[in-house]
Amino acid sequence: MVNEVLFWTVALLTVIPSLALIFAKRPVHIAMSIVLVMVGLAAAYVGMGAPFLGMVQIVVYTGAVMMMFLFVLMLVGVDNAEDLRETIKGQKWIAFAAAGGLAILLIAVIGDATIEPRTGDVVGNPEEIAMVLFSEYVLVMEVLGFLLITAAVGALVLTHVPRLTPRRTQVELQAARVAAGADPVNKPMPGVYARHNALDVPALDPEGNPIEDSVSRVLEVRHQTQDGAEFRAQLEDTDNPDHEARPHGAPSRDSDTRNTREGEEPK
Amino acid sequence: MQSLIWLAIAIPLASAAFLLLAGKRADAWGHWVGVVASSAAFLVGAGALLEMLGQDAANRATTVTLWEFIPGSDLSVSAGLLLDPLSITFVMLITFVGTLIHLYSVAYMEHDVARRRFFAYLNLFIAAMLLLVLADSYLLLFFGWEGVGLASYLLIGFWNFKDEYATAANKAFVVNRIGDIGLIIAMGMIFAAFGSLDFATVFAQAPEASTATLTGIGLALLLAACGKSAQFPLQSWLGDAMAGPTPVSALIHAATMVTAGVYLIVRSAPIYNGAPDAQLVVAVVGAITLLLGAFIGMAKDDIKKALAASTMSQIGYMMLAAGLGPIGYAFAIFHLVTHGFFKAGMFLGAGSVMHAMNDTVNMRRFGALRGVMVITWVTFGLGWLAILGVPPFSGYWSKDKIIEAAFVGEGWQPWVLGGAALVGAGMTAFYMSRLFFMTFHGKARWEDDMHPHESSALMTVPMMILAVGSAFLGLFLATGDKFTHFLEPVTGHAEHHDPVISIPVIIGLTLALVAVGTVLAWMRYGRADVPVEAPAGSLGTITARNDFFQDSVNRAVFQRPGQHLTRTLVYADATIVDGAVNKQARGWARLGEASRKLQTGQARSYAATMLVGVIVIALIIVVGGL
Amino acid sequence: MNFVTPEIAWAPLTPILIVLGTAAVAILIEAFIKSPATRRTVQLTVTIGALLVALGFVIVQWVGLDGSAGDVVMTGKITVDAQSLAWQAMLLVFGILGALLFAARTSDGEDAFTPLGSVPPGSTKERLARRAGLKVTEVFPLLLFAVGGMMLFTCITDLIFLFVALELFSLPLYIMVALARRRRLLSQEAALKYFLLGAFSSAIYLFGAALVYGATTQIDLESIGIAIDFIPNRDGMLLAGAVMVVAGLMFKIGAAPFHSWVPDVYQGAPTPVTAFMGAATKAAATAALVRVMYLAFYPLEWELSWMFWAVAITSMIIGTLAALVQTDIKRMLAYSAVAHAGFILVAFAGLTPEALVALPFYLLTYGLATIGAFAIITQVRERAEDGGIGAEAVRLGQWAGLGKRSPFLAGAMALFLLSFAGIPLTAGFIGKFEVFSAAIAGGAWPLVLVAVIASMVAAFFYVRLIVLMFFTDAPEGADEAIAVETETLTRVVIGITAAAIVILGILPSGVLNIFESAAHLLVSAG
Amino acid sequence: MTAMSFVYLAAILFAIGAAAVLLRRNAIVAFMGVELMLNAANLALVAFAHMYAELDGQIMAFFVLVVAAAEVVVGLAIIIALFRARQTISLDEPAELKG
Repeated sequence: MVNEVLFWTVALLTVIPSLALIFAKRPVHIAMSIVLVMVGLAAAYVGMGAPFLGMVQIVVYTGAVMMMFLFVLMLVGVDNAEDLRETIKGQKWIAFAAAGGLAILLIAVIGDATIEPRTGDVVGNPEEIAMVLFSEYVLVMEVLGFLLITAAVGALVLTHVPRLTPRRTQVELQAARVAAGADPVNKPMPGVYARHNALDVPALDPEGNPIEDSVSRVLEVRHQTQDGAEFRAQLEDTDNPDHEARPHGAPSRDSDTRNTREGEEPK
Repeated sequence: MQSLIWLAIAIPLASAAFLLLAGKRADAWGHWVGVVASSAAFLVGAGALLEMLGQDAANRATTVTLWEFIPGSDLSVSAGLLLDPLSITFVMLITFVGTLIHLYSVAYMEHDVARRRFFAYLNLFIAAMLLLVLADSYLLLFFGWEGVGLASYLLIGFWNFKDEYATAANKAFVVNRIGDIGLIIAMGMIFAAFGSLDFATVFAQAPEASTATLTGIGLALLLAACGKSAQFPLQSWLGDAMAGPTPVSALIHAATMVTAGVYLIVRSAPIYNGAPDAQLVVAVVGAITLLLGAFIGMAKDDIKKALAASTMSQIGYMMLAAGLGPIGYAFAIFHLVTHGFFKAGMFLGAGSVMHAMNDTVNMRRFGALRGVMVITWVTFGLGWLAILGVPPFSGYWSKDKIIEAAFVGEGWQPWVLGGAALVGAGMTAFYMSRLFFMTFHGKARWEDDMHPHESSALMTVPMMILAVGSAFLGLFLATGDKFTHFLEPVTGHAEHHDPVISIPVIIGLTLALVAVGTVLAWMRYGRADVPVEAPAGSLGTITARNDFFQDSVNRAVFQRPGQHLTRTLVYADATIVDGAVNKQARGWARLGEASRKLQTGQARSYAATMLVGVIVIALIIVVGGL
Repeated sequence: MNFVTPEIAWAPLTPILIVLGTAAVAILIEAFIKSPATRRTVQLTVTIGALLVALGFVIVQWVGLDGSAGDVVMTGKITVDAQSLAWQAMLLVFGILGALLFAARTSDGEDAFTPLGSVPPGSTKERLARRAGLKVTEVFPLLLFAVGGMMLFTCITDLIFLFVALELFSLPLYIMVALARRRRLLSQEAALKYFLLGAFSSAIYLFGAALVYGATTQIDLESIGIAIDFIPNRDGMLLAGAVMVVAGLMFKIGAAPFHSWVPDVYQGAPTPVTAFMGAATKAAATAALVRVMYLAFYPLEWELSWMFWAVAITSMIIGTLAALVQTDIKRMLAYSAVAHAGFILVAFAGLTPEALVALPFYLLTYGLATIGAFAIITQVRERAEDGGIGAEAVRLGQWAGLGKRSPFLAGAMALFLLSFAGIPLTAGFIGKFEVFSAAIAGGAWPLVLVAVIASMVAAFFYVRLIVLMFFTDAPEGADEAIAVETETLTRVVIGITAAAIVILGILPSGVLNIFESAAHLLVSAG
Repeated sequence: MTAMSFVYLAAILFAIGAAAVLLRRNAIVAFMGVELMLNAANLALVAFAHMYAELDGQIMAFFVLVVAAAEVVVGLAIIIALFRARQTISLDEPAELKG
């Protein structure tokens, strides 16, 4: 099964995407490239008589491990393009030299090796693998179980945040609010009874006095509220529709028009 | 008693541990525990000696195996003690002088708040020193070797609240480490050559080993001996070590520890016997040091430093003797024993003087103490006569033999070595007399507030006992060559050789030189007025005063790299350790800084280091393997 | 093809199964016991209990060996021989001491681990979690997994199984490193570096294993050794593969140039984890390296000796020099660990039988001293602004005058430092002596010389700390700024390790005899 | 053409993965580099297995796959924890442990 087509396909499918690890800027792109690499490797496994391993590779690596990487990338929300300029002096040089040296060294020693391939067609299908796994390697399997427990516990210890304060019921929340002196009923919305129903205009109570609380505090802090008293005066002076004394910073007429509710005639 | 000799080590050790752990409760009486422990060790040793004397000369070596230390088929090391005439000599010297110094210290350290700790260290020292001399293998000897180093370090730096004292302690530490490297190298070579570190095994095989191997081992051992015994070129620490309390100087830096180097060489006699070149180097080092020490001694005004220089010089004599081979070994040890007595006595005398003079050490501030400190004067005087080599005092019997032995041989050697020993005797006479006269005779040059007085009985009695030893021990041991015969099973029997000059001539010359030296000293320092301020002095004096600029030389040659370390050790306080380490980086530390820079904190650089490492190693191996 | 039921001799695996099985059960405890305080008690009891029982079984097995070489649990996969039992016992001891340190709490009732590993350090949520008294008691099962993995690591004879066990003990360590209560940002940084470099080195190991497989068609160590013996000319692929496999193991030992993670991780990790990891990882990795070298690559001894020499010398030099200039005590000990990795590799010279005694002994002494020293570090604390107990005081200057304040801690620390330095009458000396004599027996003279000089230089920074503790007065206000803890569990650990260092230094023969009789690797084929 | 060519391919992929670890600041990308290295080893194992007509190489690759998956879980968890604390997954940024 090992033929040139397979090899070159796998080689291209693995080497090129894996270069993203060095040159790509966005972690998500890198993760997706590695997914490709894993698929390529799976193909190689299948091609070399390890179909079971190929499947496991797809399931575990592309399906679980790389997805977990992506998941964490999303979780930490740092998919910013990374600045690839090197900050440690000489590190880039050392890294390329070391990696190049490593590759050359390994290729040289592999080329130097005298290997006599054996003939025979051993295919690692699930059955065969299971036979070996649960006879010769059963102890390793058992130890793997402990390893997985450790990993799970470790992940929980480092990431799981339990509830630190007791959950409060609605009743408790309401009681607390009243105890803090809040109004038991809803506050009037801004603009109620006022000449304008804009968000920046305080509501007027039935007597026509402005209720300053009804405007969002944010606007108050920014000094973007309108003076309620002025609008009260307008209320009284309805005969004068073209009241020009608009306070500074108030929305223009055009915006008023847009903001008025349907069916209400703008003045 | 011989099988119980381990008690001599165990008792002081236990006492040291007890004193360190006992806490303040024991402050009032702890020092007596130390004294008792030391005396007990002496009694054990004396018992063993008596038992040994009752045995045949041939059967006097006993090995006491304590336990199997490092088991193994190829290399098994057992913790065993070797009791033979050589080691028992040391045991007696260490415990006897040690006990006297313990007694003396009770009074000398009376006002020190940490007296209990001081005695713990003294006991520790005694235990370690006994381990050193009783060990039956180089490994165990090494334990003792390190132990005395540690105790000495602790005791020199005992008053470590003064910076210079701590510096001195550290200097001793650094130089001793250099010596230790020598011992470790020697042990490695011995192990490689003989497959064992036991004295018995090694010495049995030594005659068959090649001369080159033995020479290598011998030189490495000499390096070790030089470090411990303050021999050229590692002598610089001894003078500074005088910063420690005076009893320490008497015990460690005169009588016992500094002679460990001589012990090591005599103990290793079978190795040196097969390595004439190494022997010659030992003798030459000894000759150089004896002259160097004497020269330094002539210029020092600090009484303790002058005595230290003298110690260095006297150990030079012992090394010279040890380097002469079988004819010299016994004399080296003989001189070591007599020197132990008279030098310890003089140090204690110096301590007594310092005690009287408010811890002044400058001899130009002494003078005319004979009148006020009669006992000190007499005891010191006996020591002085002994070191001069005036018959019939101890030093004469031992030193004269060394000078005679130095003149034995062929070619240039007897003339050079013997000449050095002879000249050294004259110089010794000069500087020791100078010291003696400046201190006890002439006019009083005390500062106004001085009221010298004789020390208490606790201090004078040990001095008196040592003075008796200085006077008569040599005569006693030399009569009928008792001591030499006693040591013969260890040092081997030496054929009698005639020196190149006849013996009476040598004796005559020696005594004449001694007389000249003494008279010169009397003229300059006894009869004449001694200026309170040191005169500028000739180039020679300045050189000698500065210990031959040994420190500068050391610094330039091999201490420079270690210097920063020393400094860091000394000023290891918060600010320095935290801040200035970076600034003061020199030598090693700069290399350390460089290696620190590799650790950038960047995981990617780390990965690069690893990968490059793998590639380079693989490349070398693959290319080399093809 | 019919399925053949595998023949497995389970009995020799009992200790490992106990440890790993208890770890799995302990995970269930996490799920079922809600109260953190109860959970801590239960987990601690279960962990220590399991480790003790396992240790008991190891001893029973040892006695049961009665001079025989051991059992092949599964041909080509696992052999439990005397050598691996010795290592297993050592790892269990380290595990027990480690677990005690994991459970130790300051006088404020805080242990070394964060209350909640998933929330950002210093955040409101972290405060809430602390107030709620949460505890990451998962560290106990994680510790068990690590110990179990390491024990497996010492008896596996198969390159790929080794890889699985390597990950089994590494993953829990990566996680635990990230869980420090104080200075958690550093702790997370350390975890990330440890993980990334660890994964990187595993990949290198694995590719090496693949190359070795390609060159020999074998994957179990013994067959590899036999196959190499039959290869007339060593081809480059085999050598490169061997180098990569050995490099992967040396990474775990912490030898330069694969050491870069050591200082950062030792410093950043919670100190009890550092203590356990520093002792146990080195031991387990050394045990595996022994097996790989003695069983598989012994025919390549001459070729690979280059690597061992180069790495040993580099480690000793870098470790020693860098430790000289450190101001952080954990970092100083970390660099000293690198230097010790060098000493360990010295013993591999010549692959002598002596090394099989020297290495376990060296690792035992080194591990005990390491655990003790780091345990002491957990006891010297900064005082927080509110008067509570703060982070560990790790700047060297903060240790000035400790000898006066706490003679016990300072004395024990001095003992451990002297042992690291290899001063006679401490266990470290005997360890160094054994290692050096093994190397001399292997003919590696110059290597030993370098090692001796390195240990001389190294003595300086150890002594510097001793001088600082005993002979330097504490700076003004240090009494207020530094709190010295007296935690019982920690003191027990310090006491045990200190006693062991002294006993092993003076009477090492008992333990040496044990290792002596364990100095054979079971070879099933031969 | 034999399966040996796939071993060469594995070597190249391994080197590319290593380069990514050395070059990329984004921890997740560097981590993908490690994954590529592991997969390269797998490719080599399978190729050797094919040449030797054995199953062992495949089995090994299978184990590596599982181990790698477990490793990914822990690695990503560490990265997430770090991200929560620092709002970055740059490998260069946390570099307080050094020297």
